[in-house]
Amino acid sequence: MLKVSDISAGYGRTVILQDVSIRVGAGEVVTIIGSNGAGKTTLLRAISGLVKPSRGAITFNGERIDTLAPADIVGRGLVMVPEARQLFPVMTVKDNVLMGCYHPKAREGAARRLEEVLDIFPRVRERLDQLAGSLSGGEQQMVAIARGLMANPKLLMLDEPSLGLAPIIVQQMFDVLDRICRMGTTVLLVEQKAFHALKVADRAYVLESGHIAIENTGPGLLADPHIKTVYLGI
Amino acid sequence: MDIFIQLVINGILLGSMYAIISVGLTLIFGIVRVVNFAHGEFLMVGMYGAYLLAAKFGLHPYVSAIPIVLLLFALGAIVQRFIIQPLLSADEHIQIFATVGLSTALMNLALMVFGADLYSVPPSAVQHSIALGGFTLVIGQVVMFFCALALVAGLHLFMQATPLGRAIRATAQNRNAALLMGVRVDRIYVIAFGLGAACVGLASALVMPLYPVSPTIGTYFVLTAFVVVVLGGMRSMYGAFFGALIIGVVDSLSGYYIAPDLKEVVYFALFILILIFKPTGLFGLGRGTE
Amino acid sequence: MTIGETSLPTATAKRPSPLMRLTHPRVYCSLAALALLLLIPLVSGSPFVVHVFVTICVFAALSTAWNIVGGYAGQLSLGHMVFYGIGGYTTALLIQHFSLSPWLGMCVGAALAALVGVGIGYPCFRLRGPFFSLATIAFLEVVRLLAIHFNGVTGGSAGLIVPLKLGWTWMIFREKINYLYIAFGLLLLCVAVSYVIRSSRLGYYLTAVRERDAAALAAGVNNTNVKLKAIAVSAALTAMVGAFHAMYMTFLEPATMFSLSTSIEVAMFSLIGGLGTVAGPLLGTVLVVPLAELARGWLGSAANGLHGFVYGSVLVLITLTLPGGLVGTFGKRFARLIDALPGGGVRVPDRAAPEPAAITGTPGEPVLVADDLVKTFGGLVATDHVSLTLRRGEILGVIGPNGAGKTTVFNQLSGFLAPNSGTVSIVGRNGARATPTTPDAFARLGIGRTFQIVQPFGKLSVLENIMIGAFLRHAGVEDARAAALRVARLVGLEDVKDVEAGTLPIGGLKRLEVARTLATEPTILLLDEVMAGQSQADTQRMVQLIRTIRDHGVTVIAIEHNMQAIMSLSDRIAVIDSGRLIAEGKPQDVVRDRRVIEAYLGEDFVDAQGL
Amino acid sequence: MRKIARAALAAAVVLGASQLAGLSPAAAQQNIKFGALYPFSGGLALLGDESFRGLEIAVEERNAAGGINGKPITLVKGDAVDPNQAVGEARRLTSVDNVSAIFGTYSSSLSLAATQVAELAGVPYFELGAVSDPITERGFKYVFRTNATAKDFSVRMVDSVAEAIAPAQGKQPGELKIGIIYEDSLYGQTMSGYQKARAQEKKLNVVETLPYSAKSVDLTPVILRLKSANVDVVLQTSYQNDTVLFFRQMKDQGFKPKAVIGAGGGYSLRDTMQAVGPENMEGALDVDFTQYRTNPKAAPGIEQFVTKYKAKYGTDPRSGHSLANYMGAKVFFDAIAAAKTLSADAIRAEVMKVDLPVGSTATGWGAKFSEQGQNTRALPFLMQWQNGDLVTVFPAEAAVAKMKVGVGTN
Repeated sequence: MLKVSDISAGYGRTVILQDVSIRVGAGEVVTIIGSNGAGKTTLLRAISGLVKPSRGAITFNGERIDTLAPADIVGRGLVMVPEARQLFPVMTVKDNVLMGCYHPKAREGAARRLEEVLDIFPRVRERLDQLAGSLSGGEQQMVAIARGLMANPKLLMLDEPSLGLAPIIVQQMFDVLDRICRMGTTVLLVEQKAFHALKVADRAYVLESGHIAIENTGPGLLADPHIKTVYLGI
Repeated sequence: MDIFIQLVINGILLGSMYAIISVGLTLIFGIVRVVNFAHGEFLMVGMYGAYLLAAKFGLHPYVSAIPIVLLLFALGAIVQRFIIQPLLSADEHIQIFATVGLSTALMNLALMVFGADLYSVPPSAVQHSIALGGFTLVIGQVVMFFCALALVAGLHLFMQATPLGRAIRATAQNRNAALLMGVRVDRIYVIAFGLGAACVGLASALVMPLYPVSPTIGTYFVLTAFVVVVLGGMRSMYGAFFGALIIGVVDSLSGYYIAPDLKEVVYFALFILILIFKPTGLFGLGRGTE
Repeated sequence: MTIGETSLPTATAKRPSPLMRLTHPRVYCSLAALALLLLIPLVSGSPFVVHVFVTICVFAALSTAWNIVGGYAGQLSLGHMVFYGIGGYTTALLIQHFSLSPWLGMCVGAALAALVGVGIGYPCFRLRGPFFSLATIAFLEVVRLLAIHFNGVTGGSAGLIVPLKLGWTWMIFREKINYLYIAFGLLLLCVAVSYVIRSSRLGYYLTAVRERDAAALAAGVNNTNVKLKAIAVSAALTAMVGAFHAMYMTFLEPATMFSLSTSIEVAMFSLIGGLGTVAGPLLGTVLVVPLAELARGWLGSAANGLHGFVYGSVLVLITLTLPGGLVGTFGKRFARLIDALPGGGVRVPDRAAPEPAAITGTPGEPVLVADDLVKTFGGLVATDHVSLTLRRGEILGVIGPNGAGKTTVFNQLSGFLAPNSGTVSIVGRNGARATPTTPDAFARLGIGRTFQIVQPFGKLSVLENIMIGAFLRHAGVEDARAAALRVARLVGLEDVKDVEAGTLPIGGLKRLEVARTLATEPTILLLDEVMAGQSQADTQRMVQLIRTIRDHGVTVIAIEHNMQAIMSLSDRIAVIDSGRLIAEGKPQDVVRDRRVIEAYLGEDFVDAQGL
Repeated sequence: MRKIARAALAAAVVLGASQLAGLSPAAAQQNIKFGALYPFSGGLALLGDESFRGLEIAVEERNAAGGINGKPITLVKGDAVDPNQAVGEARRLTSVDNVSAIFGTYSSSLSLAATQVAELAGVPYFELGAVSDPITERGFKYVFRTNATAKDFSVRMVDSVAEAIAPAQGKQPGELKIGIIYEDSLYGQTMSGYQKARAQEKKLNVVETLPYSAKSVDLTPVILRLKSANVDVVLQTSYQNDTVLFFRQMKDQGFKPKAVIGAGGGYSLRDTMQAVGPENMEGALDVDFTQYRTNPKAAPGIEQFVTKYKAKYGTDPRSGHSLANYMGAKVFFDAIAAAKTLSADAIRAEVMKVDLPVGSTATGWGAKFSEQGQNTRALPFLMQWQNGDLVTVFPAEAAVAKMKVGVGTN
């Protein structure tokens, strides 16, 4: 479904990613884990068109997308839930969620989808009229994911959804993610909390200093002692 | 006491004129994050437009408001697309120079085309005043007051209830996230700049029956508009609206009670104090409450 | 480079005398070009040409003075004529009331303007970009309106007429060429001051403050202070020019002395020539003023407003096509041409770096004590009762998952954030305990910090970046350069020392971050993820480097995600999660701590791998 | 746009060429070159240009009649927006173009700056329109002025209150409450200063003195101050914008003084009357340079001037500035012709000999110059807007109508 082939990308002359290749099949849940500064976020930004790769190609359902504008990529059904939630702080929760279906292609059936999404996130439903900036971190993350789902994604990309959340909230969040994955949405998840991420993943990549170090199935990687080295240096 | 009330009424009516101009300036700053030093010249362009339509086709400025608003929208959009857009990632001072240059160019262009003469439209009923309980109100200014209210209400509805309005607010609050929602941010900027200029277009059609137009007319209004925008918290159109009314009243009262030639000093001093001590504006609306 | 190194050991290579610098083509070419401003009118003998050149000199001087604030410090003042007016009015009033010579009035005006400049700058420097500009416009308008209103003092709009007393004492001449001498002298003064500032510590600091507030603070720069110095100097120079120009026109009125459009024009000359360069404002003026004069002669009467229209359009076009101005765009190419002339390219021999002050004190004594720090943002508790003690000579690693609040703690340890409650006390270089409050005060006491998101001064060279740090302990440019060079060698940036910092790859930028901090000769070094983005080999070098630094007596505290590196490097590890200090101890103990593993990998991981 | 640019370019080339041609000695011998220094651009451009037209007509007339001693006059324009430019243009005219004299300037601050240059260069400077008194009070040898000064204007305004308005109202001059309002730039401040002094001298009752910025968009505070002080007579010194604003807002606020006297400026312009509406401007008094509805018997040649003006520019004169410049230029041309040479001292000697009685020129003024170079026989007239026309009502010889009482529709 999504194929990233040998891309290099960075900011200005600073190269962050080097020859990275990943693929995500339809219906799959793929996880990318790696330490800070490894280039995970840059990879997602490159896929969603915010950073133009200097080399390589990205195709989605067989179509080259690395030359498209971000809006067109969203239009193809490739939607990203950005790191640190990035809500619109002085808009209501409802307006935030509705921004998800701003793209004309996502407006069809938006009302029905809104109900579905709010069923997944009852807390969001309760807070619809509050300003998004006034929510707690966990609630904000729920809103961010709800907003992403409103775009009717064929592939949903999540960038560190657990960032800055209390452990108990992290657990809830991954429960919800698990549900979403089981509903058949294709998911590309970037996480630092390796265990949670690997548990929901079909396949996983480990990104280290801008290149893919390991590729394995989720459970396979979970058992790989190399992760401990990466994470704990032992 | 009667005088005081009359002064306050005058101030509010005067303020509603500043409001329409300032709301436009606020839209541009709040969304595109560019201070448009050429805003006064947009007003001038609109007024000359209204004058020409009156002179050539005998249109009352209120009628020409529609073509003028469209014209100014186009002007704003063009300026954004071809001057501001290429400079968005440049230093702030480069943007300041660009709009200052644009202001100088437009002002002198008008001088070339129209000369320094003052032009006014033929007198009409809106210049008359009505008496209301012992106080006098100029019809044209009352119209302006209601237009200002309608403008703010209309923009409010547009911003709150339409997808495009939501997208504009979203862009103003978080450009990156808006991009990820499929918003074409560049296009939003063009629209926002156009809208800001269109507000000035409305203002120019309303101002035309009351003030004659000359190439330097913009400079009469623009510094006041900056004061209003800062007072209102820079990004809030509601703040700009109330800030304009306050400046109108301050203008009116200080002109009477202090000295007519010091009223600018009063509100410039107010401006400096607000910038220094309360940069979020009088109402603390300084964060993205567009 | 080789010249520098080979001549070092001989040590007989004297510092070049100021006179010797005259043989450098950049110097003699500039002087020759400047002299043309005097020679052309002298040769022509036409009073009109003299007037044009007086105007050029006046505006070039104004623009050069403006550039010290607008260019070097990046504070775009659009109300600079306020100082010009103060200079002019002070001089004229002193003549009128006390029969004081304008030369004296010029000095009084300059002093007054400097005071007013500080008075305007102090509250306004906190304003960003366009709002600073607007505030300066407002100040200009207020002063102009007051000058009109209090006509008893200033003569109001009717203006002041300077009595026509001829002679050098009164600065009024029948021979117009004398005006040119004075105008040229003022221009030389402005250019000289501008040049001296540019090539002194103040100039470097101004650039640093303009480009990166935070990084300048971390290098111990008192941001407000340097900007105030800049505006005081700029205001004083502007006032002197204003005083002269008033004498030249013999007539002062508020509309011209406090003119907004002239303020804009002066700024525009700098922009066209090149903001923040020594030659830019001069070049811009020399180019535009004669053009404008010609345009007025030819076009002004043909079509009203045409020259103003051309003016404005040129301004827009310059911003769109040459945002760096003439010097910024063509300067380097031109400089190379100049350097190819005889006498060019001779390098000043490197001088020996001054020894850094030795760090004294007992190893193991507490040098930094953070006591019960609490920091909240809105409802979020970012730092939750964290206490830390740093002992002299140790390396303390700080780890924790993303978003745990490590950098927030660092910001409190270096003065960038004030904790809601709790204190940070440090032992300064002199051994006394202190609790500073501002980042630059922390830096001066010996705290050096790097930023997780690198903060290079992109337009300066690598060496100049390091010099910004070195200036903290070495006020002289040559000393700072030498000290910076030593640090560059140590950190491994010597090969790229003349490269523009903005073009370095991320690894290089991280090392530059360390180098700049090291150059401040800290006793305590706070490193925030300096290994991120480094190659394996670079990481090894960095580990070595940190060890070397520690061996010089520096105490190190490092946030790091590269676990292998931090584990092997640290004497002690502190773990932060969700704003709390959850573990502290020897590396091998910490990584076995269940809470730590949970924090990193999730609690289930512990069970899954049976840890 | 492109058309304009091309036209401008063409004009530039032609002008440039003519300037170069002007430098050749052969051409210099045949023509007499005079500088015409006015604000042709910027905010003062309207009346600057109007003033220049008067000079231009005088030159054409003179050239048609054979020029000065057989040599035609050419004008070299100088455009100055601010004093620094005025200095520059005066330098250029005196040194590059080597003009024999400069005519100007409409604006006082420009004149003050430019005359300094001309004086030091020893080139005669003929001021035809700027009113600031100090221009001819600095002891300059070669600066001459035909028009009345600010002081003359102010005296006429204040005296009109005592001599014309009070009798018409059937009151003693001291009974009338006077309000002095003025825009706060050079023009207004100077005039109001003299008005205050004269009113004190005449023991008139000034109850309000209010300056305001000419860029004001709201004068109601001023009007309400006048209204609450029950002002009977308003003396206003204003430009056009603020005159329009004052009349409109005076009506809005229901302020009805017994008389309003303006000091030229915005009061004399037809545009002002049209913007305000003739019925609202009805009865407004105006002290200014001679305007066109003046008894031709008192101002011989005024009708011919209007005819020439219309023929050349296709419109009615926009204000009396052109006439004043026309008259002044003619006086000086005669003096220069009489001097035979173009030396400044010879010209000065001839100017000092000029002796024209009042009522012998197109403005109705006479001409007799003081040692300082000021024309002592320039009289500002009192005019009034009646039925959309500005008619002269005082002095009696020049009057074409009787003064009406009251302002506006009341």
